[in-house]
Amino acid sequence: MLSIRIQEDDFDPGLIYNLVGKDRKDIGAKVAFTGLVKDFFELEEVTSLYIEHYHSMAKTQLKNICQAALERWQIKEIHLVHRFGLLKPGDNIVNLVLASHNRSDVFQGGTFIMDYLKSDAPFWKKEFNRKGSAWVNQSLADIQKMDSW
Amino acid sequence: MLSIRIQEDDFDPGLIYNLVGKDRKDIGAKVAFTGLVKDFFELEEVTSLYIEHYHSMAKTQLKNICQAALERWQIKEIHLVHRFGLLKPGDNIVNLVLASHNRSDVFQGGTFIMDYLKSDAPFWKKEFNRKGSAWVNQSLADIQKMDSW
Amino acid sequence: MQVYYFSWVREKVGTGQEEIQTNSNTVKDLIDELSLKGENYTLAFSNLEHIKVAVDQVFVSDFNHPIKNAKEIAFFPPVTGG
Amino acid sequence: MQVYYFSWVREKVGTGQEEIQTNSNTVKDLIDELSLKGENYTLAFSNLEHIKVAVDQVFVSDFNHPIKNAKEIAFFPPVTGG
Repeated sequence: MLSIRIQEDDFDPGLIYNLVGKDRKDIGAKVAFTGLVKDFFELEEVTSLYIEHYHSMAKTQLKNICQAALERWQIKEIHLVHRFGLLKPGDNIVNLVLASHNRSDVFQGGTFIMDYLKSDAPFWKKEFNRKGSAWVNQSLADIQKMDSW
Repeated sequence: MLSIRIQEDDFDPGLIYNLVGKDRKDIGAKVAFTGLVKDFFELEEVTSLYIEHYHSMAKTQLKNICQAALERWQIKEIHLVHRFGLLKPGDNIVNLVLASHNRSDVFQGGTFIMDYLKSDAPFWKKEFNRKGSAWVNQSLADIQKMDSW
Repeated sequence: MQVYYFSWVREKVGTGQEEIQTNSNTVKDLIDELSLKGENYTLAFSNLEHIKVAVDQVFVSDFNHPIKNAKEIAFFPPVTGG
Repeated sequence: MQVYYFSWVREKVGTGQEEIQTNSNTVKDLIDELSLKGENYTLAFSNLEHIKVAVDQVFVSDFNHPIKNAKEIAFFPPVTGG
């Protein structure tokens, strides 16, 4: 099962985590990943983070990335949510839950999806603090992580 | 922050996930892993799973494994719970939550802790079905995963 | 065709989306054509090393990629979501 | 010293824990001594390839490891938790 949502509204990572695979008896391993707004990154003392996105392409790309993971590993369920709009430090940005027979499939599948999402999904972050604002730059480390697959 | 519990009682993975790092503004990434009882493994149509453990040594070993992860990666919080006793398919066995600045630290740290736990923490599983029972054998794959670190 | 701009490319151009009638054959031709429209475009496309392109929502790494029959072209910096 | 048995080693020996007075110098000596106590012990220790040992809660891979002054020794098969 593959569920992908792109939304402005918040979500509840714990609630999603508990719902994935509920009542199934063939799930031996689940992994959740949540990306959150930090109060520092390119700027210090970040007061808010704006996430812009290219909606139609983002939906296609997230689906492609998840499909690639489903083909590569034994994964029973993938639930992915990515937010856009104006967020604050501590807010949820992205949430991924995978369920499978085995732990290595969910750990590897989860790492793979997040690595590709960071380099292939059209979302952009702009940080704001009291002094001004700055678009976040793509990190070389993120490109290398994707290329390592 | 390091929290390790070994208990017979159930726990709520979603609740734990939401509590870890709550009210912090320096957490950019969280990962949860949950291991659950499947209704098949060594046996078919498993009706229950008994988990035996060597309590004092298990506590020490889990602590050592988590400390090694804290030294190797930038991890702000580790919350680990492992159950023992008689469980049923669908029940939670083990739960791990990590929080950090970065996603690669939580994914790698989580994989590392689970790989070592599988080979170094004194817990043993016995499966029961209508026909009988069988102790679960350690898999070669699990030994290789630990050795790969 | 519809042309989209995101992130600081959008900010420099001054709009996020516009309808363009063009005879350009490739991405590069379109960029040259847009750059003539005004200083905001010239500035936005001044360093193509920092510009990613998607033709009909698919990443295109070669700026000589044809755009005939394309319905939408998007210009933006490397992505930073997640 | 306290001797612990877990999983199928416990089931074969027939007890999970016992107090042993011993003059054995090494893990191997203790296994030989225990094996003389009865068929249940002989059976439990019949194939040492499948037996792991912890001396005072630390894994010991060498069966010649000394056990003088040890407070607890545990015998069990490879672990399968998680």
